[in-house]
Amino acid sequence: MDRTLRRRLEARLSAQLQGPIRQRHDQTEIRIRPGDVPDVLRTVHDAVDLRFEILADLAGVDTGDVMQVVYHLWSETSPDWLRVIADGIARDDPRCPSATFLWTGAEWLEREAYDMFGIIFEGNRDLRRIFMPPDYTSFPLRKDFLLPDDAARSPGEGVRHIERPVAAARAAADPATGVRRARVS
Amino acid sequence: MRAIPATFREQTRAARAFAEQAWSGASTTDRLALILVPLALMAFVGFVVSAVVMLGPTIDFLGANQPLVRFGVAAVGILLLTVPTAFVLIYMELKVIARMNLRVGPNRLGPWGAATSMIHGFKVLSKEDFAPTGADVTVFTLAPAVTFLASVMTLLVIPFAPGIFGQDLNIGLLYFFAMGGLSVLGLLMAGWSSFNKYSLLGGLRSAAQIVSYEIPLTLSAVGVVLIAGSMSMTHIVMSQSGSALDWFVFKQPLAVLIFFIAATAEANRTPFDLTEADSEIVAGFATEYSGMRFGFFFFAEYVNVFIMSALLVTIFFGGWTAPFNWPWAYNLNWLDASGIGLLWIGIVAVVLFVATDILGAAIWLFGGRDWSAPAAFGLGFLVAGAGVTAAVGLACFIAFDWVQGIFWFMAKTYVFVFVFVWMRATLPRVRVDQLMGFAWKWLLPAALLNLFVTAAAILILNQPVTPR
Amino acid sequence: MSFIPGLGIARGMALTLRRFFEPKATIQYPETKPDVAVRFRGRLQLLYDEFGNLKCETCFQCAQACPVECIDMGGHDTKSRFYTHWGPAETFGERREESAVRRSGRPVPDNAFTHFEPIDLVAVEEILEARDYDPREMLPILEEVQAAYGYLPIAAIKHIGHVTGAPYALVYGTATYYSHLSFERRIRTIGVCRCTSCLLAGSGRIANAIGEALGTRLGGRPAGGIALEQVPVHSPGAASPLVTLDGKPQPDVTETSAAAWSRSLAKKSVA
Amino acid sequence: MPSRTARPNTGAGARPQGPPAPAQHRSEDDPRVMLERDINADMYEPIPPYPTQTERESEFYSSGDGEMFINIGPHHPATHGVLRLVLKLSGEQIVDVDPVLGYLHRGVEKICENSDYYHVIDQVDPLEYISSLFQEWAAVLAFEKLMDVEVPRRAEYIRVLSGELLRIASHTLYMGFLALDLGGLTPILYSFIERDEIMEMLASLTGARMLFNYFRIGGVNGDLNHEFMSRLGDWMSRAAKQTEANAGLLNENEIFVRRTRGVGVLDRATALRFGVTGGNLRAAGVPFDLRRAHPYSVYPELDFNIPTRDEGDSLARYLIRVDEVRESIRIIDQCLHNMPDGPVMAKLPRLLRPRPGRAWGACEGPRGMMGVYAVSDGSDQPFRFRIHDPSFMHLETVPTLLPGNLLADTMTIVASLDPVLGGIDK
Repeated sequence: MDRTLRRRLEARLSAQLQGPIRQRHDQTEIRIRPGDVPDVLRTVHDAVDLRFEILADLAGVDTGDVMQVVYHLWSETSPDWLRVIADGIARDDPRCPSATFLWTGAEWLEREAYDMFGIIFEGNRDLRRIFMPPDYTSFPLRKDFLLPDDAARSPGEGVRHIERPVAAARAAADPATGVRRARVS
Repeated sequence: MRAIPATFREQTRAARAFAEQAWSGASTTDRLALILVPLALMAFVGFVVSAVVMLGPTIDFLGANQPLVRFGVAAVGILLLTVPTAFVLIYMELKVIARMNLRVGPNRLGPWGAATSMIHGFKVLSKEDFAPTGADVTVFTLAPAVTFLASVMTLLVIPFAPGIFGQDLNIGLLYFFAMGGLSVLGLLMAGWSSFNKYSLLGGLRSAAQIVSYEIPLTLSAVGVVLIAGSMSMTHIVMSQSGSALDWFVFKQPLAVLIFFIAATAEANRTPFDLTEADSEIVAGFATEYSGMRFGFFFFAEYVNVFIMSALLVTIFFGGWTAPFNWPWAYNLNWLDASGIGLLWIGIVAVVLFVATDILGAAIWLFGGRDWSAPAAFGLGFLVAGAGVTAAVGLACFIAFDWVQGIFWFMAKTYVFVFVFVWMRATLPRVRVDQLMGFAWKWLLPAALLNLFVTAAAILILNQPVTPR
Repeated sequence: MSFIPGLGIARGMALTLRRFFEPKATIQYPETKPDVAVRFRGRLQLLYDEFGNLKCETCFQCAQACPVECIDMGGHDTKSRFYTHWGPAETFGERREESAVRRSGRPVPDNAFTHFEPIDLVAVEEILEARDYDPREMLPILEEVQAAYGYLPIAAIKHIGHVTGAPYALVYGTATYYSHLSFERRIRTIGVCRCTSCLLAGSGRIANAIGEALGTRLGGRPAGGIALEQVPVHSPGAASPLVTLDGKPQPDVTETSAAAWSRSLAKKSVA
Repeated sequence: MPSRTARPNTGAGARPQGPPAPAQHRSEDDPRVMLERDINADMYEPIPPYPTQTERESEFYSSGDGEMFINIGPHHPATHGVLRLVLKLSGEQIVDVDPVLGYLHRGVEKICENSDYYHVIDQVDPLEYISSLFQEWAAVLAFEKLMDVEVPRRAEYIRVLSGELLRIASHTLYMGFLALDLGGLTPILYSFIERDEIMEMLASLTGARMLFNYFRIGGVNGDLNHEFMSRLGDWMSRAAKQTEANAGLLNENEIFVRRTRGVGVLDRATALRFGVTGGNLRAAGVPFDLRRAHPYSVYPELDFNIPTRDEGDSLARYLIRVDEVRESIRIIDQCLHNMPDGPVMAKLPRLLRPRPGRAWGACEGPRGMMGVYAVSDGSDQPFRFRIHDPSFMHLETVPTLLPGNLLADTMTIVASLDPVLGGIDK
C-alpha cells in the first residue's frame, strides 16, 4: 500500500473524487463520475508526480443496479496499481466518455465493453461489435442475461448438476427481473 | 463300345450333344478358355504372317524417314520419362527435407516409403476435377497442359549421353530458353482464369519473376556460347570433354553462380517460390486447382527442377563427360558396337547357370543343416544373378559410352537436385521487391560484366576454344 | 548479419546438412508407444488395483467437477430406489434439443431429475445456521431435517451438501447408512410389543411375518409408507401379543392373520 | 453466422440507442451472392462484411480506384488461430487493414462468473493455449489478493520454475512460427522438438500436457517429483546449446534479416499509446517487465536481466525473445539451486466465500501482461471475472503497422507480434 500515492491523488483530484480512496494489497482505488473520466485520466496520465502512462486494462462491470467502467493504470512513480472506477452509469442507457484521446489502444477495449455490456463510449470512432456477430442484439455479460442451463440463481437452476439453493437465489435475485444483484457497493 | 453313328445327321447330332454336354459341364474359367484360346491362337498366327509379310516394307519405311521416327520415339520417350522423374524427385524431396528436419519422413508405403509419391499420384488422379464459379473454363483447363508441355519440351534438346538426345538443334540453347519462357504463359493463364485474388497475385508474381530472371539466365549462358562457339548442346558438351578441369565451371565461375540463382528463380524454388508462397497467397496460381490439373502443375514444377539441374550440368559441368580421363578407349573392338550379340547372351546364360549350380551346391552342402535344396539353389540363383548382372553392367559401362554418359549425367544432375531440395529445407522466402531488386540491380549487371569479360578475353587470346 | 554476404546462409545450410545425418526425433507410434508420465491425468478410464478390484467408488465427484461435462455417470443407488445422474444429457439428440431450449432462454428439462422436486428450504437453512454449516455434524443435521420435514427430501440433501461443502456423496451415504433416516414420507406405523409376555405369546413370529409381508424388518426402513417398529411400553390392559397401528391396539391380529392383514394394509396405504 | 433478421432482445436489459444501422448489404463472402450475381467486374467492388455502422468502417470499406479487398483468413495458412484480416490492397501494397475477431469467442468470462473459484482456474486454461499457466497465474494472483491467502515459498518457487519453462517453450514456438510464415520449413520442427520435450516435462509435473490445471489458490497442485526433475536435468544440460543452434539457423540468415529489419516499426510512443506490453514493448525501448516493474512472486529474489532494444521492428521483437530464452534458463537454474522445502499448498476451506471486494492480479506472460480483475460479492462465485490478454492489445496495432508495407509483410508483422487467438477471442 502506497500512502504517498493516496496523498498525491487527494491533492490532485479532490474535486472529482467520489467517496474515500480505498487501498488494499497493492491496489489503490478511486471512484469518479463518468463525466469526469477525461479530466481524471488526463491528470493521472500527465501530472509529473503521477504519470500513469500504461493502461493495463479497461473493464466494464454490471453490478445489477448500475454499470461501471474500471480502468487499471500502472506508473513507475508508484508501486501500486491505480484503479479508476467510473461509477453510476445508468443501466438502461449507459454512456461514458471514451479514453481513446489518451490511449489509442482503449479503442478495442471499449469495443469489447460495448459488445459485452452495451456501454456506449462517446468519442470512440469505431464502436461496434468485436466478438459477437454484428446482428446480435443482446449483451451477454449483463447480469440479466441468463444462462438457463447451469447459471446459479437463474430460473433454470437445479436442472443441471451445478445446483444452488432456491431460497438463497430468491433472496439474492430481484424477483421481477431475476437479476443477481451485487452485495458490493 | 458305342456304335459309330451312321448318317451325317446322326454324326452332327452326336457332336452337338457332346459339345453341349462339355459346355454345360464346364466352369466359367473353362468356358472363357474355350473362347479365348482359339482367338489368341488365331491372332498370333495372323501376327506372325503379317510380320513375315510386312517386315521388309516396314524397315524400309522407317529407314526412309529416320528423323521423323527419331523425333516420334524421342517425344514418346521423354513424355514417359517425365512422370517417373517427378515421382523420384517428390519422394526425394519428402525424404531429404524430413531428414533435415530431424524427422524420418514417409516410411509406410513401400520399402522406406518409396511408393509414397506414386500413391500420391493415384490420389490426385482420383480426386474431383472442378472449375470454380466465374472461372474462364477454357483457359482454366488449358493452363496446366501449357505449363507441363512447356517444361517437357525443353527436355528434347538435352543430351543425356552421346547419341541419347531428342534433337541436336544447332540453336538448342535458344530453343531451351524459348520453351522455358513459355511456361510463364501457363502460370499466367492459370492465375488469371481461376477467378481468385490469390491466384491472380500468384500469376502476376510468377510473370514478373520469370520474365525478369530470364535475362540474367540467358546472359550468363551466352558466355559459354562464346567460348564453345556454338549453341548446340552436344557441341557445348563435347567442347568441355576431357577431365573435370575442362568444364566451363572453371572458365565461368561467376556465370555459374548467376545461372544457379536465376535457375532457382526460374524453377520457382525456395527461396524464390513466391508464386506458391503458402503463407502469403494460399497456393498462388494453383489455389483453385484440384485433381489432375493440379497434378500437372505439380509435375511441371518438379520436372523443371530436373531440367534446370540438367541444363546446369550440361553447359557448366561437362554434361555426360566423365570427371576424369577414362583409362581405356570406348568401343573395344572385340565387342561389336551395335550391342551385345547372341554369343554374349549365350555366354551369360551359361555362366549364370553354372554359377547358380556351384553356389547353390556350396550353400546346400556347407551352409549348415537348415538349408533345404530349393532354398539353397534359390539363394544361389539370386547371388549369381546379381553378380552376373553387375558384371554385364560393368562390361556395358566400359564398353558403351552412352551407358557411361547416362551414368555420369544422372549422377551430376541429381547432385544439383539435392542442392535445390537442401536450399528449400533451409532458407526462408524473399520478398517480392527484394526479388526484383536483386534481379535487376545485381544479377543483370553481373551477367553483363561476365559477358564483357569473356568476350574481351576471347578477343585478346584470340583463340576460341574449338571442340576436340 | 555477418559482414561477408552469404555467410549466414552458408552456416544455415551447414546446420541442416549436419542435421541430415543426426539421429531422428520421430517416434514411430504404433510400434513404439511414448512413455506417459506417472502423474498424467489425461486418461478417462476406471482403474483397478493390484487385486483386480475396481478403484472407482462411484462417488460421482468426477462427474460433478468435470468442467466440460465429458464425464457422465448414472444409475440407481444401492437400495435401487432413486435414479441418480450426473453429467450431460446422454444422447446427441437430447443434447441438441436441450441446447435449442437453452438458446430460447427457458429452463432445460432433464429426465434424470424428474423425481427431484424442489422444496422450501427455509427450515434447512435454520438448522444449518444453528449447526454453523459444519459438515462434521452431519448426522444431527440430518436427524433435525428429518424431524422438521418428517423425511429427508433430496433437495435438502443436495442443499446441505452444497452449503456445507461436504460432497453430495458423503451426505447421501450418511443418510443411507443410518437406518432411522428415511427418504420416504411415513404414512402409517405398525408397532409390535416385545415384552416378555408378548414374546411368549409369539409377537416375535408376528413381527417376522409382518416384516416379510411388507419387505422390511423391525426397526428397519419403512416400506411402502409403512414403518414396522417396536412398541416402547406395553400399554396396560392390552392383550398379548400386542400389535398397534398408529398407536391403536389391534386385538384381532394373530400369528396366522398378521401377514394377510399387513398386506391388505399395504395395499390400502398405497392406494 | 446467424440470420440477419433482427431478433428480440433475449437479454432483458433495454438496448441502448447505438449508432443507427443503415440498410443491410449481403456480405461478399456469402456464397449465395456468388451464385446469384452474374460474373463481371463489380465482383471486385468493396462490400462490407456486415452493415457499416461506424466512421472507421465506412472509411475502410470505401475504396479508391485500383484498390481491391482480400481476406486473409479466417482460414489461412499464416493466421495463428482463426483470425480474419480484411486487407485493402493496391497491387501488392497494403492500404488499410480491418481485423475481424470473434471466430473463437467462447464467453469464458460469463462461464467463470457462473462457476466456483476452483472451477475458474481450469476454465481460463484454454484461453492462452500456448502458455496456459500464465493465465492461471493471473487468476490465482487475483484470487489470493481477494482472499488474503498466504502462498508457501516452495509453491512460489515451483510456480516460477514451471512458468519460466513454459515461457521458453512459447518463445521457441514463436521463433519457429515466425520462420514458417517467412517460408522456412525447418525451424518450426526444431522448435517443436524442444517444446515437446518441455511439454512432456510439464506433463510429468502437472499431469496434463498442454492445459495444465496446475496452479491452485494458495499454492500448486502437487509437488515436484522425480520424473520431472530427471527430465529437467537432462534437458537443462543441453538446453542452452540447442536453443543457440536453432536460433543460429535464423539469426544471421541474410534473407531472414532483410525480411524483418525495419519492417513494422513500433516506436516507443505508439507502443505506449496502444497499451502494448511484454517483449513487443521492450523491443521498442521501454523496460517494462512486470517481473521487475511490479514484482509479484519470488522474482525479487532472483537475478536476471530485462533485455531491451531501441529499434522496434520485427527483428528486434525476434531478438528480444531470443535473449529472454537465455534469461529464463538462468532463472530456472537459480530456482533449482535455492528451492526451499515446505508445503506447496496453503490451508483453505473446501468452499471459498471471499468477502466482498475487488482485486486485480497481473503477471508477465511470454506475450506480455496477463491480467485478471475479479469482483466478489461474498458468494462462492466471482461476481465479475475480467480477463485481460496482451495479444488483444498487440493485434490492435496491426492496422497501424501494416499500411505501406507489402502483402508479404503482413505475415512478418503479425507473426512477430505473436498473437494467440485463443486469448484474444476469450
